[in-house]
Amino acid sequence: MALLDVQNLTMRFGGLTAVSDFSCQMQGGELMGLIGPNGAGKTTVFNMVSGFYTPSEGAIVFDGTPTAGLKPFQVTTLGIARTFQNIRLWHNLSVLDNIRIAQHSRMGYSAWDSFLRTKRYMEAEKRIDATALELLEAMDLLRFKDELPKNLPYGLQRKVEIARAMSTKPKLLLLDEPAAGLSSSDVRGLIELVRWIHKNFPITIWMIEHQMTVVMSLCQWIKVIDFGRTIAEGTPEDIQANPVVIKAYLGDDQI
Amino acid sequence: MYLEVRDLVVKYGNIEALHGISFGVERGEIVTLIGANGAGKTTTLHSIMRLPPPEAPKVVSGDILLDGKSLLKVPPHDVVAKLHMALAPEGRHIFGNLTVEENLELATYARPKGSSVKDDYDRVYALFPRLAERRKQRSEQLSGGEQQMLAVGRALMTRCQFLLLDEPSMGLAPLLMYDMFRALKQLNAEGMTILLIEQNAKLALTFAHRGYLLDTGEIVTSGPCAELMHDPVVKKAYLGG
Amino acid sequence: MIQRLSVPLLLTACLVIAIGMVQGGVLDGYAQMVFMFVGINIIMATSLNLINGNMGEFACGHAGFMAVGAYVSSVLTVAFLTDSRFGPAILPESAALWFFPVSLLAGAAVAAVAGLLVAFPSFKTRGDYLAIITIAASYIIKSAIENIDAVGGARGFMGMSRVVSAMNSTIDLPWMIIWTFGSAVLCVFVIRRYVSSTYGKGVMAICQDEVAANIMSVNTNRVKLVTFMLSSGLAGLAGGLFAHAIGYVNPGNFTILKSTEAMVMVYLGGMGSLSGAVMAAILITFLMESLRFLIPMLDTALHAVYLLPDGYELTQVWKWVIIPLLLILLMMFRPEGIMGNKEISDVFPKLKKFYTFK
Amino acid sequence: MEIFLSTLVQNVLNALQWGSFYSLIALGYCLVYGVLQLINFAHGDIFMVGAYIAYFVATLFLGVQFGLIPPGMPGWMVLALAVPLTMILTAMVGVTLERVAYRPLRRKGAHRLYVVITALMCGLILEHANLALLGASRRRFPHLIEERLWDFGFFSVTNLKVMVILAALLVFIGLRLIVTRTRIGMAMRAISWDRFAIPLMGIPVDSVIIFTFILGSSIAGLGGLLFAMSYPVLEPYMGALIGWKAFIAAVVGGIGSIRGAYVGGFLLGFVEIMVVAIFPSTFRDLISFTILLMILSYKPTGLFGMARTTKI
Amino acid sequence: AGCGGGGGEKKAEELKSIKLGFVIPITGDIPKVGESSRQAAEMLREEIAAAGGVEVGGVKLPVEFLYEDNESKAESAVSAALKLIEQNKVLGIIGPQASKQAIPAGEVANANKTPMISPWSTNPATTLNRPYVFRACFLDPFQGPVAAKFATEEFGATKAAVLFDIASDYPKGLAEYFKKAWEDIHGAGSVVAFETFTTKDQDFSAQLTKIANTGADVLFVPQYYSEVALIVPQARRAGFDKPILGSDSWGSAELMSLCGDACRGLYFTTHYAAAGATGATKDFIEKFSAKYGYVPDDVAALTWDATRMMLEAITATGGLKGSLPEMREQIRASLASIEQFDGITGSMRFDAEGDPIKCAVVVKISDEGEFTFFKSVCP
Ligand SMILES: Nc1ncnc2c1ncn2[C@@H]1O[C@H](COP(=O)(O)OP(=O)(O)OP(=O)(O)O)[C@@H](O)[C@H]1O
Ligand SMILES: Nc1ncnc2c1ncn2[C@@H]1O[C@H](COP(=O)(O)OP(=O)(O)OP(=O)(O)O)[C@@H](O)[C@H]1O
Ligand SMILES: [Mg+2]
Ligand SMILES: [Mg+2]
Repeated sequence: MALLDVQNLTMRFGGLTAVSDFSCQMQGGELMGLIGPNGAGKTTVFNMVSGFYTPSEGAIVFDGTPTAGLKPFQVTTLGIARTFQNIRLWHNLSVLDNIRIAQHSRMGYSAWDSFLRTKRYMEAEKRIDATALELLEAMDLLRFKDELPKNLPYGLQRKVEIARAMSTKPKLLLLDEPAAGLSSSDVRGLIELVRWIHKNFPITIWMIEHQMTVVMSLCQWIKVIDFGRTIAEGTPEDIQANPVVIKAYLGDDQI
Repeated sequence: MYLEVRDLVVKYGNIEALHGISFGVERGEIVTLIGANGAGKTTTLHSIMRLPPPEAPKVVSGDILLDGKSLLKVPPHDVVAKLHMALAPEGRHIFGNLTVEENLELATYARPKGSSVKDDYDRVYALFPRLAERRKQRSEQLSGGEQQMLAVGRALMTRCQFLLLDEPSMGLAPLLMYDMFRALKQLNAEGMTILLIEQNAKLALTFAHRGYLLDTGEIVTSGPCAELMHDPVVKKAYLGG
Repeated sequence: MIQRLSVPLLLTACLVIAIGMVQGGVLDGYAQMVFMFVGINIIMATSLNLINGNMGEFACGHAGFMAVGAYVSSVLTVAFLTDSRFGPAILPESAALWFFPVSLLAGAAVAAVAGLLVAFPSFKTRGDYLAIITIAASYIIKSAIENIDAVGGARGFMGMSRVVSAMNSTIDLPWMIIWTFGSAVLCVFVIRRYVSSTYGKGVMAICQDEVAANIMSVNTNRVKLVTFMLSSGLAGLAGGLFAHAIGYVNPGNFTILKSTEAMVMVYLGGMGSLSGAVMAAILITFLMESLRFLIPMLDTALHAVYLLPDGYELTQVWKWVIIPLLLILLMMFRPEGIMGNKEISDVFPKLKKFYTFK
Repeated sequence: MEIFLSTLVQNVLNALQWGSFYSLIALGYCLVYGVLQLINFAHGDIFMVGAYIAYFVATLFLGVQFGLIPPGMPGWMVLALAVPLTMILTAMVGVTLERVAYRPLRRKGAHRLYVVITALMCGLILEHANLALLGASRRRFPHLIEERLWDFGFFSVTNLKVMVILAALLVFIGLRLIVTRTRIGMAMRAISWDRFAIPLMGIPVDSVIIFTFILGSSIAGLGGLLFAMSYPVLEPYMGALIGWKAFIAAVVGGIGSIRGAYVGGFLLGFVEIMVVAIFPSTFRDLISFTILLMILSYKPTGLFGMARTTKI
Repeated sequence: AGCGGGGGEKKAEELKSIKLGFVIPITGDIPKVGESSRQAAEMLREEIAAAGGVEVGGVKLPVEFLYEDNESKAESAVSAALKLIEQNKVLGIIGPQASKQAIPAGEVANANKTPMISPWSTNPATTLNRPYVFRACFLDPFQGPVAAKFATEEFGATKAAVLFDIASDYPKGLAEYFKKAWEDIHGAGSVVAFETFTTKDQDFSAQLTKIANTGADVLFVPQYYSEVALIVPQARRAGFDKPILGSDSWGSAELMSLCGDACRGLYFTTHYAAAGATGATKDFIEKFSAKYGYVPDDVAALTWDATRMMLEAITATGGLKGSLPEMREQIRASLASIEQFDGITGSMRFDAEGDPIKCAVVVKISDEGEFTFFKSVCP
């Protein structure tokens, strides 16, 4: 059974159709890319998958559960986590807190427990801290755990955002332009990071990206959409060679 | 020198972000600042435009001259309206509650309505057809890339002679990015001076005439792009060589 | 060791000293009343801070929930402990000792339920729209009470003082001081624990980016619900104390003015800073009272240096010119409030060695 | 039936007049809010100051005060003089507040709610300074135009009512044109979204803001004058409650939207009057605020408020 | 009480001056009330000072008046009263004026065994079971019926309408007693409209339109004069052309300056009539008008009376002895034992609760806008 099964998604905003009849399947374990011109509807697709938009038409089934009617936090609890095109960290909470809070779904205690500091609460908090620190350690962010994200350089903020997404223990990770605004060196770091995550966690990754170096070096399979429609898909090699894609998206890098 | 920055020291609160950098831009030149995240590129541009507090970084010492006249006295809106400089800021800063068209019109605030404005619209829409399609849409709903187009388009609408670009390619699809850079080359050929900040160092160095390499608030190397391309430091750190 | 015990010890010490001073007649009734107001205001400020500070909403109707708590607890105590319009006393005088706190909690509980009036709309509404909803809620509550003649309507409700004296006559201790102090401490502790838990940190997450919070698995609605109920419940607690301290309640006590007092304390203290809210509450309460003494002094002083014409006397009218003026100046110097969004322990990290506050 | 109809029409007229005042004040709130996201709680008191200014101007020209001008000037002429003068002077008050209280805070990058609280404090100062300087005795606003009552059989209107309603309408139209049609209006809207980028468009932020305060306060001044003519008893607190209510109206209409403020004002006016007309007036606040609460829960961004769709 | 204990020290002391505290609304909803009270008190103080003080036990002692603002808030009234009692060690308290503050403050004064006279609070609860609390005005239960009776006899009215502020307890109380009295005379349902508004409202058109349509013969408006000045003209505009009847809270010279012609020819029940007054009342009014430039309102007059009553009681003790609490006790005793007090608002006796038994006056507002004596109604 497929991990993610997206059937004929369509998204309309008043007049304009941002996404039309978009379908795709993921068995689990892939590292897939989603590219396309600006305004093609990539982010919208992610928004629908992560439950932020409810599609005008079509169905999304994740891990056997249809996500229709679920609130975003419920979808996340199912195991879909994402990052944002423009960083959306909680900028006035420490990095550690950012990671902690993202574990709300696995908190397992009520407000009363927090007032009364019950055993349940204590254990839960211990567990949460442990997970958070472990993750930061592994992603080599431990140094910054008490920093406020807003004071971190852009590259690190991206990294923290990915860490935050990871701390929800997702089965499917959606990355929306993770390399945007990163300097060349950071881009290389990012590529490594994504590889590492994909190798060390039982996880499926789906990313939107405009920097071909990233997409081509990471993704096993790439979907290209334009005006909300799938215009091509295939391995990096096919895509780079595909005249339709070149015409609509890649262009020729002559200045 | 058209624009000259003399050992500029800049602080945010009590954190010093620029430790006395100096560089210059000649009329009709394309100059690029490259450097890692947090190097101080945006800070440099903001200090030049001297945006109002609290956002603006504080210029502690040093001077910024345009045609030999100091900018430090000029209020920011005059820098744009009277001295014809324009900035497409990092993070877009478009006016989400206005339509695409209103965003563009606002950029012509300092000028009387008229035919010249009309031409500018045409120029921008020609460069970014997507904006023409979204003309009447509230700009907060634009996609990331579309917003970036709007930010650049808006800067062009001011009829500037000196254009400062902060990561204009951010979030743009490759095809469009190349189109944009071609268009900018064209404008430059028509006499517009450009100061470019770009993360994609290779692109920047192929595009610009001269470049400065900024690192944690200091300028480490500078020179014609052709040379920088082969500079070992730049190669190693920024060109993935 | 010190670290763990210091705070409890300190607090008990304070209480004991206070009681001693009262019994010794060092603290006269006026001083006691002022201290009670301080305690009540601390509860109001810290509980409102939860909404306006931590959640970043702009609630301007806190007094409404105070009113609910005040009326519920008063009606309970008066009905059960005294012969009143509700009939003869049901419990003996001595029962006041345990029944009073119970009724306080009951008031708080009902107030918490009243909090739903705001909590549910807050799922869909935010910012200034929610502000209006809070105002509306407080007006609704006030107007509702005015229309209940069983509790005196606009003529107010009294008899609580007999309850208090019942407590005093059973065991001669300054019970109102004790309960006010206790409630204030309790309130601060509960809030502190809540906001320092992962659960409660969800509130800050919502404040800074609700969308992200929701997508990052925070059940925003539940968190909001809990937070609003906690906040309004504590306001209800304050109300109960207020009613019994003054011995008389009237819907007119709980107007928008009362709410704004609490708001001012929150923002003066610094949004989201618990210790800030406490300080501001103390500061403002004392400021308001001290002007009773300062203004006459100021008057004589100004006359002494001939800044005022002999005919003119600087009356208490100026109090409400001076207070806002001072507050404005304070905000000019500290545009983020006394403490910003920090706590004492952040400002003086060394203190951490000597106490934990959890 | 006859009675019922006339009552209805009469009440509609009452509601229109009362709503006009809410609208006038709400428009001021909305302007400032629309630019600075600042709930200018002092606005209600600026309105009060406006009324007092109008009072002094009027009495001055009527020659009953200060004795600078000999009595005998006809009322309509006094009114004609009072309108512009009041508006100008009140505008000055508003601008002063902005310059001495709000701008410094903005410059320091204070959270908007701190400016809101400052506004609240400024309101208190205006009220009590007035109380302390002019004393607690209320003032009676002089008759400027003798009231004419036009009787249309089953209902009647006074010329004053008509004047007030028209004034509100004109102000509304004027503002709407400014905000939607002109560039400065566009700039005003833009500032509310992102003040940072405004100078990049070559727009002087501060002068736009000042302009806004001039508009808002002068309208409050006009409102104060008309109010004083319709309810001729002036006291320091007269602006407080109506100010809060008007703010409520502005928000229910959709804060930041001119149309919203205008309609919201009338909505509140109608709700208050009609509730009294239909239900026992004891329950007025209870019912009317419940209605407002329900409106907001049903339309979370007010009647005309633009829902700020977060695009992620 | 919540703030029991404390109290003055026990040692006997030599009395140097007579210290009285005033708890009055200088700021808040009804600043004018505070101002009038203060002005009346100041006038009295100066008079006494001129006379060389108050005679107590053979010696003339200077008086010292302390004014505290209660912001017309209950809590503020309480702390003000406590401050005066505990910190300033006053012998007695005058005020608070409005029942909202008088009730809680009375509680405090009573608990701390300090005599207090509220000049203006008409709510029975103020003095109920409080030996230390007195008042100078008659109560709603008395004034309500007086108004009802008068309207019936004078206008031959059978259907009455009432308009009052539901959020303020003085009008509410009075309105309810009036309704009760009226229905006792004319039977249930004879009060055809019982309309309300809330404090600080300025537009009453809806209520008045309603009233005008009920065909009531008389409208009873137990409101403060400032509101009356808005209500009466609006009532006329709404087409209500029957008589309008008021209560003692109309009794301010400002009424005419605010209300203008509309109020001429109306009646209201009150404590005294300014115009055509005689004796003490007359020269009080003259002095006051001379000093402050306007005819005193009922608050001023009642404050004057209350204060004089307190002072007379002090004189009557024939010398205060012992510690502060003892002195206060002596004052209370002598207050309670006053047989008859001839105030400028009429002569009054006190019942067990410390409430005055005095006649009410019905005042007609003449066409010259003067408050002329019309008739007096005694219990
Ligand atoms: N909430 C919305 N309301 C109206 N239109 C919207 C909304 N969200 C997106 N759109 C439109 O839908 C189209 C697709 O937007 P989307 O953000 O998915 O593009 P994208 O593929 O992510 O482009 P980019 O690569 O620039 O991020 C855009 O043209 C945008 O204008
Ligand atoms: N508003 C601010 N307050 C405090 N420090 C700041 C602020 N903005 C930037 N900084 C700091 O100044 C330094 C330079 O930042 P700047 O944004 O200029 O770097 P940059 O080269 O533009 O980086 P990027 O490539 O991510 O845009 C960084 O260390 C950053 O943390
Ligand atoms: Mg996108
Ligand atoms: Mg930058």
